[in-house]
Amino acid sequence: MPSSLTEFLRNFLLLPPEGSTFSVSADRLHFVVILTTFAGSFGVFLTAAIFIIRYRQRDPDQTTVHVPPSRLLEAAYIVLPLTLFVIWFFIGFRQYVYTETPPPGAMDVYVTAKQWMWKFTYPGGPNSINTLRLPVGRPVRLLLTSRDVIHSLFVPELRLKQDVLPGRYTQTWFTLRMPGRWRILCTEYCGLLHSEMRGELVALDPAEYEAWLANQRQDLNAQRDASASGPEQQAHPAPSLAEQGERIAVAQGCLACHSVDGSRHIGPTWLGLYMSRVPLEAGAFAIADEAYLTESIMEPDKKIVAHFQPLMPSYRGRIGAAEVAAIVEYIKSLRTDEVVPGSGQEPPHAPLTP
Amino acid sequence: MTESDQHSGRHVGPLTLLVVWLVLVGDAAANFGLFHVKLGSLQLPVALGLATLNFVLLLWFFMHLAEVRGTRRFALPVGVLYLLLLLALTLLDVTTRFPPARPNGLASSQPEAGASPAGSETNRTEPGPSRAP
Amino acid sequence: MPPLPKAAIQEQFGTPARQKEAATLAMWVFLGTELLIFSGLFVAYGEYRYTFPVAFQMAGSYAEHGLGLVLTILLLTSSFLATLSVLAARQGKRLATVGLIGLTVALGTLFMVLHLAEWWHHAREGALPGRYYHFDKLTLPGASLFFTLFYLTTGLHMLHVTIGLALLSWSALQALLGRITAEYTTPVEVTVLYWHFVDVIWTFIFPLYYLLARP
Amino acid sequence: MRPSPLDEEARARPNVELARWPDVHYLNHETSVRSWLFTHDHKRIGVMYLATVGVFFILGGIYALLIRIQLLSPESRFVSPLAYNRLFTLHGVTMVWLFMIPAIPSGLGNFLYPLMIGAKDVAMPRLNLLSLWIFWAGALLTVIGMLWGGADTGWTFYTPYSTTTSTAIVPVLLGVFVIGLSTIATGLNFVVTVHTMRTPGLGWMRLPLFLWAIYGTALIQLLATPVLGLTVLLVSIEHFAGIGIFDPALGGDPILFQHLFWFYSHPAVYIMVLPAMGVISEVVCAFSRKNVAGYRLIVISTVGIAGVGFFTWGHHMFTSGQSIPASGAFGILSMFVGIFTAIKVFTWTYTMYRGAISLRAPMIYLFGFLFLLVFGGMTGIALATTSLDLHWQDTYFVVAHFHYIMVGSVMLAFLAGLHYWWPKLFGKTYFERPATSAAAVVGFGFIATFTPQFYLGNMGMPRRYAFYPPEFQWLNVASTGGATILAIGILIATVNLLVSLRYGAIAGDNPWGSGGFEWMGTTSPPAPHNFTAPPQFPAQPHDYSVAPRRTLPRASPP
Repeated sequence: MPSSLTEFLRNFLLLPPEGSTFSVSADRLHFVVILTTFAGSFGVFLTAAIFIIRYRQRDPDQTTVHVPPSRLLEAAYIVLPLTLFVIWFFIGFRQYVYTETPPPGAMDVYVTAKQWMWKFTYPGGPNSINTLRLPVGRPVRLLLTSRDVIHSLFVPELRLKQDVLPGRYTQTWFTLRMPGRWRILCTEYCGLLHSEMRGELVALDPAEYEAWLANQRQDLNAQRDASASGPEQQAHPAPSLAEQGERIAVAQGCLACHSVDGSRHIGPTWLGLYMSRVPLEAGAFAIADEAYLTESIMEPDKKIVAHFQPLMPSYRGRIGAAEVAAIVEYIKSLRTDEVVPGSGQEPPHAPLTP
Repeated sequence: MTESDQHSGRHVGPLTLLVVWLVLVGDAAANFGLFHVKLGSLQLPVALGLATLNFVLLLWFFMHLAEVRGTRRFALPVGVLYLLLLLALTLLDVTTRFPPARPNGLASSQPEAGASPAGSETNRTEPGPSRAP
Repeated sequence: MPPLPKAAIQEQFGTPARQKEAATLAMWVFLGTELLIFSGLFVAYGEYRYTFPVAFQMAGSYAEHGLGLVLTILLLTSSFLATLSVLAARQGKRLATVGLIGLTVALGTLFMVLHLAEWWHHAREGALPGRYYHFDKLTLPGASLFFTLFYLTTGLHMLHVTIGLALLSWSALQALLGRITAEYTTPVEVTVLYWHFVDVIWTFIFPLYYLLARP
Repeated sequence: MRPSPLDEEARARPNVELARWPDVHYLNHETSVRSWLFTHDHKRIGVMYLATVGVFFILGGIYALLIRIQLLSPESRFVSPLAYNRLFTLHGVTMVWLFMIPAIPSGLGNFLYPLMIGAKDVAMPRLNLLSLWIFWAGALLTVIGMLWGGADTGWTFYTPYSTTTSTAIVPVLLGVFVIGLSTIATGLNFVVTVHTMRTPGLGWMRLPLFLWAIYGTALIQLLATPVLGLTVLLVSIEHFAGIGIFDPALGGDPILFQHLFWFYSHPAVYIMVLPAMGVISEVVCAFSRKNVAGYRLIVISTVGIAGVGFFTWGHHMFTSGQSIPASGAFGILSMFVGIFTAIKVFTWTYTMYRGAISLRAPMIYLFGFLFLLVFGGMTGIALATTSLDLHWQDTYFVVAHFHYIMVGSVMLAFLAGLHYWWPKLFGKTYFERPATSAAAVVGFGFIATFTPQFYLGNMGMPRRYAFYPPEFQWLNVASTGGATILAIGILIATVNLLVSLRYGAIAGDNPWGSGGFEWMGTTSPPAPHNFTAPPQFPAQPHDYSVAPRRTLPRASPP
């Protein structure tokens, strides 16, 4: 479709600007479907109107003959719409699969929703409330979870929404195509201030984004310096999520059983654990992704690594989702070269550390 | 009208019923016995298979489905069909979800699922041997 | 044909055969509906057993397996007697009908008693649903869901057993009062159909909740 | 009596006679309140259902107007956010369970289908009365629950919000459960009646299409309602006891609730729409004086909708975290169910071809219905197109869509049916002029209310918002304007019908000269037991190859 036509249709249908690459393709299908809808409903309506005028009643006792439609006509009005519908379905479903399947290497942002605010956590720090800053032109994956009821993250400009569920994660991804400031709306009814649960997506040029990120980390740093009491505490580089994870792991006593240098201890080592193939009892294997790591923290007895004893206590209720995410990021950061799967390939979900 | 001839079909006599009752009890006992044999992943299908046998016998002889005609014959089977379709489509969703999107969040993915977090393979095995005792 | 009991034919029906057909059809259709009342619980069972396979099998291993078999046989036998009562009613044997239904009711009541005892046993151990769960032998997540579903499913089933017992007692009373004749057996046939349905549901509850072994 | 032009017309035509008022009919053979409350007569039960749903329709409409007033400005303080949340829940619950689900099947259906199959009554008249009482009990429970503490969850009751909200949700859920029991009783009665009570010789493929629609509806009611019943009970138990079945903290899955809920609530759309389609099949034949083009196709599509409509429920859940393969399966199944509606629309349009169309009020409602059904249905297909749903889900586009297809078509078909069968129900004709203008105003008002909402959805306004960003205001104002027009139209139609009860002309047995079975063999209003002799129905309903007998309405009082 020529761009002037799509621009006209977009304005005619009052659609917001096309902020993501997905929204461009979705809009093309949108135009076709909606124009067909208009054509179909006005077509039926006008045909009926013509029949009223042409075949209006001339006598209250007028008789008519039964005119069954021909087989061909009947077949036509089954097959034609069905063909259209099925074609739309396949195009739409392809787009759906595309937008539900994040590419490897997408930048991860954790989204936590609660009544009635959004919290965005960048793996390399910082956190932000209700404002999501993202770079243009880079695939971004959102990993969403809720702390209370179901919410739904919706940005009209991205033509995307994803429900946010408590106690579990959902995901969505997109690539922004232009800078802008767009509303984030909650679209799953979540109680009293549902309509006030709004955030803002700020799409930035990559350079601007990097500058902002660096600035944020410096601020965080400065804050921590200000609050630091011990003289021996030095100015670390930014306190990334992984570093927070390390502190939590120490505080929770994880490192009493798990080593970070590859040595065998009471529990399996964390070095190179992430995305490795972990042997379980009875010859099964698990891939140590985020899901497995979190499960092992929350329900350690569910999958015991071969040749280890089920001794670890469950941390369910003892640490929250944010802390688990931090520990997982910490484990992710403990990598050795040989355990990265898919040699020569960027490891998926690489933490955002400069 | 065929539906009116209630007893046009075979009559089920008391002797048949007695035999059926013995088979039913035997079947339940067999199910109970097989439970003590470690069947592993076959346990559920076998148990449900035997239960279905009992279900069919109950329906056909005790509930006189053999005797009735017309719509009455289809009413309960239609219910069964819709139950199975509800079950099948819901389980289609549950078994193919993005693993962290199951209850308990990241905590309950299956071992093979980790290959790709977005992976949605359907061929995940049921209770694997890989779990803790 | 001897005259039918008073109020046996309602005026909207032309013939007694029609009326009997309508009554049994209504019961069959109603049973299809009843089955779907249970469907939600079976679907929940399917999902949670898939999600928490170990917890479910561990929890199932604490079920009263032997009692499960006893309960199953009780219901099967009561169903058998109930069918015989229909045959007796069709032959106009009043006392046999009443006696067989009476036996059915007795077995059903025994089922209820044993089943409630089992509930009591689980409850004393702390295997209660949801947030009341404090069964210390099994702390796996998902185990409480097994017991939630166990209580819900068997509870709904028990509700049906209770209704079935009430209906059976009512039809026994009808037979005792001579309102059931060889030509007019509809109340007995319909209530016995309902009673079989109770058994049909139990046929699946038994393997799903009582026959789970430790993995 | 001096001869009037009516008399002359009646004399000139062999098949026409002057309207007569029957001496004894179902309204006057007993008149005490007791005789109404304990009646087994399907006609009286139908009329009581109609009166009840009429009241709830007006109430639901008032709630809708309050919602529209709140949305006139972005930060309106007309009602508090809590009150707003309760208001839209109240509106949804009232309209869905107290108006749309019972309106046509239990109201018009109860009245008409024994007349259409030539039966004295339904198969289980006592159960029929019981279902009305249960419905009243459930409605009372729901309304009391809503007014006293009021649920604020929306009519969808999504967990875990519904299980944790501090508002009184349990009475409402139990009310819905009780109404469900009434629905099951009604559906059971319909199915058994159609199977066992047809007058001798009336085969399945001779049944009027309204009957087929009601039959399909009854099947859905029987198969879907129990699942809802169990689900709302589980939510109630979860709410006060915390059994964990849908609670993520205890391992439960909130999406399971959505599966079970939509397994009912998607077919529930067909519980509402199928009877509406049945009414339209009757109306289009009667006012085009044509046999329906493609009886068999309409029957097939009715049964098809009843059967396949169950397996599309997941298209409400594309964004919920449902898996990709499941979304695919539900998406394609939704496309197939759409085709059945398309078949019906084409068949109705083709029925008008070479007919003799008179533009009475029911026919004007029918034109509005056709537009709403096609536009609403096609936007439904658009919504089932998985990728497009990601933008539209839970926005005003969805609100507009389901108001078009569900509310609009049910409301217009209900009004069309009410006008068409008003003479049969009460023996009086409504006033044609105000009725046709009301029909036009209702149709226009409806489109004016909800078309802006499609645009709002495209712009991205989510549903259930008490406050909204200011750029959405102009369309919201337009929508409120439309709602005002709609309300005026409904007011005119209601007043017209009610006034005609007293001042309308005596209709006679068949004022339309309709070929529908319900107009044959009974008086208007019908006798207490419908038929005095077994009715002789023509080979096909809606046969206009010979002109059916017609009565001329006349103005004198009975």
